[in-house]
Amino acid sequence: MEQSATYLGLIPLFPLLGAVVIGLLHVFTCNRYKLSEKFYGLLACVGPVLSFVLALKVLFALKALPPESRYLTHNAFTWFSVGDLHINMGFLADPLSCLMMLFVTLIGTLIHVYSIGYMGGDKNYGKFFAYMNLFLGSMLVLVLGDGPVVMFVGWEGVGLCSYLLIGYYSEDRENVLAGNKAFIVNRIGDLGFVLGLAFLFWAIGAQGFDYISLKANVHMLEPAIALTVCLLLFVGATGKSAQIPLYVWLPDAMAGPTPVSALIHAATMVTAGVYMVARFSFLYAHVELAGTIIAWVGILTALLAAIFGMFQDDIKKILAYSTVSQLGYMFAGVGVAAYSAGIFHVFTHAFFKALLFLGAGSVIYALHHEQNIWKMGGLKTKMPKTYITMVIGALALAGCPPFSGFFSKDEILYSALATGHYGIWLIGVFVAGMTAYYTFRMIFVVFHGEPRDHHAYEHAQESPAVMTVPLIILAIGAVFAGFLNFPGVLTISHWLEPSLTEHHHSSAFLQIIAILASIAAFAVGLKIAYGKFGHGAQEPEFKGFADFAYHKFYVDEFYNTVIVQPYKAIGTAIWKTIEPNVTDSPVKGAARLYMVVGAAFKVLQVGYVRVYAIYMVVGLSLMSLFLSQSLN
Amino acid sequence: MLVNLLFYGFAVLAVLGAAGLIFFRHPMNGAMSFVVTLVCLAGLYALLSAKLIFALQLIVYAGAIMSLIVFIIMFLNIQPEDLPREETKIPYILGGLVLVAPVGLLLGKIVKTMPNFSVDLVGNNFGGVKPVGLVLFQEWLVPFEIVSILLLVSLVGAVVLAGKRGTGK
Amino acid sequence: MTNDLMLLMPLIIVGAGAILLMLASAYDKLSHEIAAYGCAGVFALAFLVQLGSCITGSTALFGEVFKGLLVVSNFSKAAGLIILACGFFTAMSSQSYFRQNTFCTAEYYSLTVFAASGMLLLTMAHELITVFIALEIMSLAIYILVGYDRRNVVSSEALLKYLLLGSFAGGFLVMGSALVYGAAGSTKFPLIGQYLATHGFLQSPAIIGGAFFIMVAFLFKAAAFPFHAWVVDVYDGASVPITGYMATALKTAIFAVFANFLVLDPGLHAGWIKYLFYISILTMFGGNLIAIGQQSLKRMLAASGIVHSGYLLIAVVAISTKDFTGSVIAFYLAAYAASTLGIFAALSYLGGADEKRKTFDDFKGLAKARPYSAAAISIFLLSMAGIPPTAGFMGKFYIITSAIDAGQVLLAVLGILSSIISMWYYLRLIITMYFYEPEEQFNESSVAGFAPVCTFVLAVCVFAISLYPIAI
Amino acid sequence: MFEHVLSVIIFLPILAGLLLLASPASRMVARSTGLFISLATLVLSLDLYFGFQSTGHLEFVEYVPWIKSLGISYHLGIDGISLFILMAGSVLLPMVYLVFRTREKGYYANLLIVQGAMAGAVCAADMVLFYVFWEIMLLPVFFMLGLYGGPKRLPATLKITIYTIAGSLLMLTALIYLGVSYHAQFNEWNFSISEMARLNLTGEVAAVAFFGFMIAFAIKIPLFPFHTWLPDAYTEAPTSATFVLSAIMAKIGVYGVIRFVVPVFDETFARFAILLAYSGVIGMMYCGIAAITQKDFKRMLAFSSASHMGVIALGVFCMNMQALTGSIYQIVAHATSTGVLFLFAGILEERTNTRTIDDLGGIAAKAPVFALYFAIAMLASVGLPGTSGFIGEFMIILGAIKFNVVIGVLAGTTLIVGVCYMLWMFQRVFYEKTSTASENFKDLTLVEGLTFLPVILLIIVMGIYPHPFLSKITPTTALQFPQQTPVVAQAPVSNAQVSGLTFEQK
Amino acid sequence: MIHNYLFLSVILFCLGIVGVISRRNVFTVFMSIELMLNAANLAFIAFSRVHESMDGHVLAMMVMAVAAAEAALALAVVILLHKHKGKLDTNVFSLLKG
Repeated sequence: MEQSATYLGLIPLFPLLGAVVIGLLHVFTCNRYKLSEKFYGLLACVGPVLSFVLALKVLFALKALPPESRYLTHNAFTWFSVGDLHINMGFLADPLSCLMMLFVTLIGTLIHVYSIGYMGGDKNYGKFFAYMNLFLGSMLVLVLGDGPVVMFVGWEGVGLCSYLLIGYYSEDRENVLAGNKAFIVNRIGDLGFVLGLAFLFWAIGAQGFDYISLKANVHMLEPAIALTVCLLLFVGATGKSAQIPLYVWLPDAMAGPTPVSALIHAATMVTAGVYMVARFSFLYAHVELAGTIIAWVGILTALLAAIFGMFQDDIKKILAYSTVSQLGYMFAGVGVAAYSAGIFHVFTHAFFKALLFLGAGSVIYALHHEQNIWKMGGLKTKMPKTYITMVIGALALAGCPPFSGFFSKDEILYSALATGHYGIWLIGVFVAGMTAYYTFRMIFVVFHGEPRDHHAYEHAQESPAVMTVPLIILAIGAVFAGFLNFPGVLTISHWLEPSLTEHHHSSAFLQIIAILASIAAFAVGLKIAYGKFGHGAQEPEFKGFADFAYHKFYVDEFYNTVIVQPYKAIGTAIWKTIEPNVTDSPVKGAARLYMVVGAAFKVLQVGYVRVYAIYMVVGLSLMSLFLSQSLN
Repeated sequence: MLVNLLFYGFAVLAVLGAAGLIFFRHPMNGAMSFVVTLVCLAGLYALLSAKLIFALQLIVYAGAIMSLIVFIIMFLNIQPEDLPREETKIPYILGGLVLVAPVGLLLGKIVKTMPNFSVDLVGNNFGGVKPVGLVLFQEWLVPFEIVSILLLVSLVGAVVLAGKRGTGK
Repeated sequence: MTNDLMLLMPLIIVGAGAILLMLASAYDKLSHEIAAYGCAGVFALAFLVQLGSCITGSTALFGEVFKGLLVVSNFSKAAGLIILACGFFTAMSSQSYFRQNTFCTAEYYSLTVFAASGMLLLTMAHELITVFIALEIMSLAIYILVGYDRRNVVSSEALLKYLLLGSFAGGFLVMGSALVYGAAGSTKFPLIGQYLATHGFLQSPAIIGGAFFIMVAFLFKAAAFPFHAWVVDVYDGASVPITGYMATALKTAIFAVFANFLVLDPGLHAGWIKYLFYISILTMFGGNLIAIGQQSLKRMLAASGIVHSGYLLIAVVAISTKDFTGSVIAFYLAAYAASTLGIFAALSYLGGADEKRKTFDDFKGLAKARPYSAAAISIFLLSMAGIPPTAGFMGKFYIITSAIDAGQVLLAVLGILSSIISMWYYLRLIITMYFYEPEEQFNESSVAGFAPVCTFVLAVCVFAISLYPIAI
Repeated sequence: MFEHVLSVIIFLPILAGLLLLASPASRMVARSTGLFISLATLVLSLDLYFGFQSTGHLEFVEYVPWIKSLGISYHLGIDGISLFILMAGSVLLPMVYLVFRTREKGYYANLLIVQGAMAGAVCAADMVLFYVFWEIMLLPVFFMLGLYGGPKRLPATLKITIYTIAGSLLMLTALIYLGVSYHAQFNEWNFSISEMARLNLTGEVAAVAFFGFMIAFAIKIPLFPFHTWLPDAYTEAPTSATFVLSAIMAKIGVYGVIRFVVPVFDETFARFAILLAYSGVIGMMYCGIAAITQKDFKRMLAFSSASHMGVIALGVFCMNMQALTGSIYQIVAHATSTGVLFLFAGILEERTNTRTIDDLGGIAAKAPVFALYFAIAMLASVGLPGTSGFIGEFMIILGAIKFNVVIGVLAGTTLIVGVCYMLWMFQRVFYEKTSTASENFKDLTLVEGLTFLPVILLIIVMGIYPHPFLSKITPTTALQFPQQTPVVAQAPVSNAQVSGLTFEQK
Repeated sequence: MIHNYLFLSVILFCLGIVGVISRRNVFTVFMSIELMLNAANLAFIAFSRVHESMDGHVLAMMVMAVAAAEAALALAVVILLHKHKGKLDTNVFSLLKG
């Protein structure tokens, strides 16, 4: 049986319309006269709020349905249909997408509100909100799409928005370059995604290329193709969700405005990869190998990012690396087939990471766009609301019980342990400690100790309510989101069951071990951090390994010299050297030969009548030679 | 027998005359030796019992045409220094012979393939004026007529090219 | 009988007209303008009569009258039409030409007509000596026309070269006919055909040799490869209208008689295909390579004329001896004649006094000064290059089609290659005319005359011929 | 919908152009005439579009015998493939008259002629007729390039002209060969394209003829080794000539492949398809990589256009329905995106008097509307979902994977290659600090804005709701591959496909 | 023996050709061409003797007529050239070349 719900289509439509309206308004007015910021702000918030409301409607509609058939679909129109390829612009709401949709719209709304304050006085105010709305719309398309191709639309759409927003301050080249980097790296991932789709289609796509049909036909898939498809799709995920080896764009992406970092590069877009893997759980569940690879990639990313995070001095970079690291956790989770755990971490992470970013944003706002933590300090008295909320966020991130992060991270580590991936578990625990360390390093340096830059300190003040209120709401989320999966209470994993293919392990003993290990890791990390930075510390100069880590193992430089520069060099070589001298040489050679032979023949026309007669006789006698051969 | 003797005599003279035409430096000498060739050819025509042609050869060729040529040569009274200095004449002639050899061989081959029989004088008036005239005016009227056009053209040509002319109106 | 007379009427008109003009030119009062009109009139009249007889479509062998020495076939009629048209346009463009070149007397036009009469005879002749005499009539007239500018040493030189080599080739023709006569006992095409039918071509060496020498003569006149060297110089030395006349009418006549001779026996044709194959290839490429380096327009056109002879030889190779219509050859000749005459007509009024504009560079920026003339010239060039929708394209199309149809795929491909090569020097003129700034104003407004009219009429013809290919 | 609408669409512009050339009309007159005529053509072809029944066979057929003895006829008709190329021409060309003012009479006249000729080439259902229009197409370009082109125009002109004519003459031979072999096999002369499919051609001569066609089209498209005329020509040509070349004429090359090569030389084609596909892919990467370091944005667009054409051609060579449909769709998409980008480049050049990327910058701030339009066109050309560029590219990649995995993967890289140079160019031209050259850059005027609006909207509509367009194409493409069932969503996947795929895996 | 006549005509013909291609004197060249024609004539007469038909004679007459006509023209040309250059050297006249 099938449930159709027309309003599904509206959920992404509202923000998209908002984007169009705002965008056009901005484009056509910006150079003549400015519309008021309030107007833009309100207009911008309409879309997200409406979508959120509809998302709640979907939630209740789903709850009304029996678990085994708990999904809603809406088939807007036939998108394109060629031969066997038949693709609808269709939307599917099941528990998974409903959950994603809920927090995406919720956090989206909050961040829109926050931006109204944060972006105050920016000259391209309208443009910003147009992009934000566009992003939200594309994200919702990604989440709601009823098939991989529709998902890909959102997938690329959010990529575009992140490009536009990273390069939002387009005057200086660095930002735009960061945007290019993000988009191109994402494109590399998308290549994998598209190829994966292609293989999937030719294998089992002919009966309909949406999740439901695919799920029905997945058994027809040969193992070889299944593995190929899984890995290719995961390549897509690594691009979007900043995993090894394609994580490099995310730290640079911090060039964008802070709300953008919070919404796109922490809470929502970067988790799309995890969502995708969970979406294809019916596929991944059958391919052990793929899962293991994903898990290892994830956990190694977590480790690497944590190492980098420990040595950053830009507040947003620290958070960026922590995001990468957390994403690593999520992939470790889905990798070990604990999809609900992964999604749960996505969910909680969305709250506390958005919270942290917005907090950081408010700090930066207060210090007039100062981002270096070694220029901050002692702000806790100046901006208490920010301080408290950020500490909550930090605790959640560091995985301190009973904050949300603890539950979700523990769930992942536990499933790793339960499925026998001990290595992953160990690294996970270790990284948890590091997480605690760099998180509180940041907190201590920024808020405790003595102010380092007094001038900035003087002018620093608490941000306006329009910015702090979202902080508070998110803080509440960060505290309590974890209980949504508390054994006994209605659990998210239980809620997600209809749309995921997984089986739960229950071993109280392992559970205990996991919990203890995480708590211990947290405690150790916090302790070290407090010891080093608790009472204020001066900016350390790094040496040895630290310096190496401070420079992020020179990965960017490596990519630059190994890929980017050669690529450009080849480009130059082609049109400067190869094109004229190799590819075109036959043509040129022909032309030259032509002229030379022409000149040669000109010489034969000597102009002596006797010579012409001789030509004739030569021809004559040659022919008569042949003839006398042919005679008798 | 006499016929053969005559033939060989004429043939050798004709070839010699032709050779002389090619070799002599001054056109006058060449013309003279060419006349020899023409006369010999007339004799050969006679041996082939072509009476009318024999006469025509002597009158038209050896008579009219050659005297015209000789007259022009005299008229232009060419001094030896006007003549081209052909130091490379001999090599050219030899090279020419080599070059022409294949043509000659081809023709020779062709001739060999033809039926061969002795030619003795045909008694009845073969090749006489009357029969040839009959053939000419019965069978070959068209060429005869158009030859007149040809002569007309050459007449005009001679006038136009060599004659006096005021510049065009 | 009267009908047969009608068929000969064009020839008679031309001959009579020639003689009349000759006589009339004796009077000093007769200005050459009037002679030009007279000449054009003769051609026009003959053309119309020929057209009429074409429409009636009757043919005659003149068995009893001329003993089959002259035969009027549809092919000969078509060729005759082309020749007469060429004559007409030549006369008209000469009329403009001689407004800025002063060596004309009335005989010029009578000789033009004489040449035409020779050509007409050539198209009808079915007997070797008649062919020889007709050829000589044509050639002698043309010799004189080539050297008509007596004060101009260059044209005298051209005359010398053409005369010497021409009569040299004539010698071969005579020797060839002698051999054929020796074998077949007659020089009439039908009788030769009978002889070959009974004995077979390859079994009669004398005919092989004779045909060989005869073809050498024809190939010489048609400017095929080893015998082509004279063309460029002679065309260069001759005056513009005569060059056009030679390039078109003479070529038409020669190819007509060539085809007539070759088709008299399938064995004969088949025997020569092998040689004609190579000759046509060499002709096309040799002509192209000569044309590339030329600076003078006339020389370039002369060389391109060689190339077109190559294409025509392809057609000759591809003609089918049974049910021979010669339509392909005729059509190509018509197309080629239209465009070539067009260019020479244009040159004869753009050339300036004493042909002061010779080279490509002299025509820089013509399009700016005389846009319509430039457009017409470009049309002719494109037609020669074989770009649709011009007549040249259709002609080339038919030739390639017939070649492939006759199984000569390689020949067709090579023909196409050579026309690729030829593209450059045609385009070069267009580029010079259009893409450069004019260095002078081409303002010989005094010499309008009829040449411009001819140019545009021919430009129209170029399209008309292609759009209604009645020939096939 | 009256009789002979195709003839009118073809000959109205041609005659108008010739009249303009012959008449001493002023610039203004010429421009307005051109605008009027092209708009009239647009109306007619819209009429045509909506009257199109999408039967998959030729429609609006006109048949007049031309040369009976050879079975050559004046035979017109359009099907799903030709319809879209025709429409692209009719829709896009009017813009040129609106956008570029300061040009001479001959410029507009040539534009008209080329428009008509292209329409003719697309509509022709007889090989000879096709060839005639195919050649006529070139002449106006030749004159526009030579007369109104940039400083280094002459070599470029010669190169493109001789290159193209060489190709098409080879095609002529091949085409005649087809006609003759038809005569040989069915003992009657016929040159109509549809009939040629009945021929069964084998052996080396067939292969030669195949390459005769293929080279001609490869030069026009241009495929990889034959593209060397393109950068110079596109760069030196006046903008609208470049536009015509890239937006429509190149497509006619692809059209030729679909129309002649695929149906007629089926097995020969199958033999060489892999080779051709590689040349398409290599061309895509080669030109795409060459584009990235271009200093001159027009030249960069030229390379990018070549790169896209590689992909489009690839779609044809993959010999399955998705790829073919994709490339036909991509033809239109590319015409609307890259073609329009060329026009924008022309506007940039007109207003800043420079084509050097580094001299520009910060235009987005100066001219938001222009930037928006440009961005949309650019995103379409990099194949962003939601724009017209995505659909075709996606289907081509899909088909390529089916055809051959390696080629499929390489074809996928177009996603990356394209984005690299485009974003970099966009950054340097539109973002960053405002440079002196773009200091006083005027935004699009209202007229220009409205002129481009339809196309920009078309880009988006074709990306979001392509079904109506595709449904006109698919019947024809389905006929090209009878073994594949046309639009049926639930067609069971044959094991052959899957096993074939796994085979390619090993 | 008829062959001898034919061989003789062949030899004369070839000598004519040699004369044409090896000499630069205009007169000599002309007379060589005449020689070729005469060789052809000899062949005609011989063949007509073979066939016992008099067509050959007529043909020979025609050839003579043509030869005469050519000669007339040729001499006119010679005079013309002599007016120009005062030379009889064919190589003098090589302005047209290339």
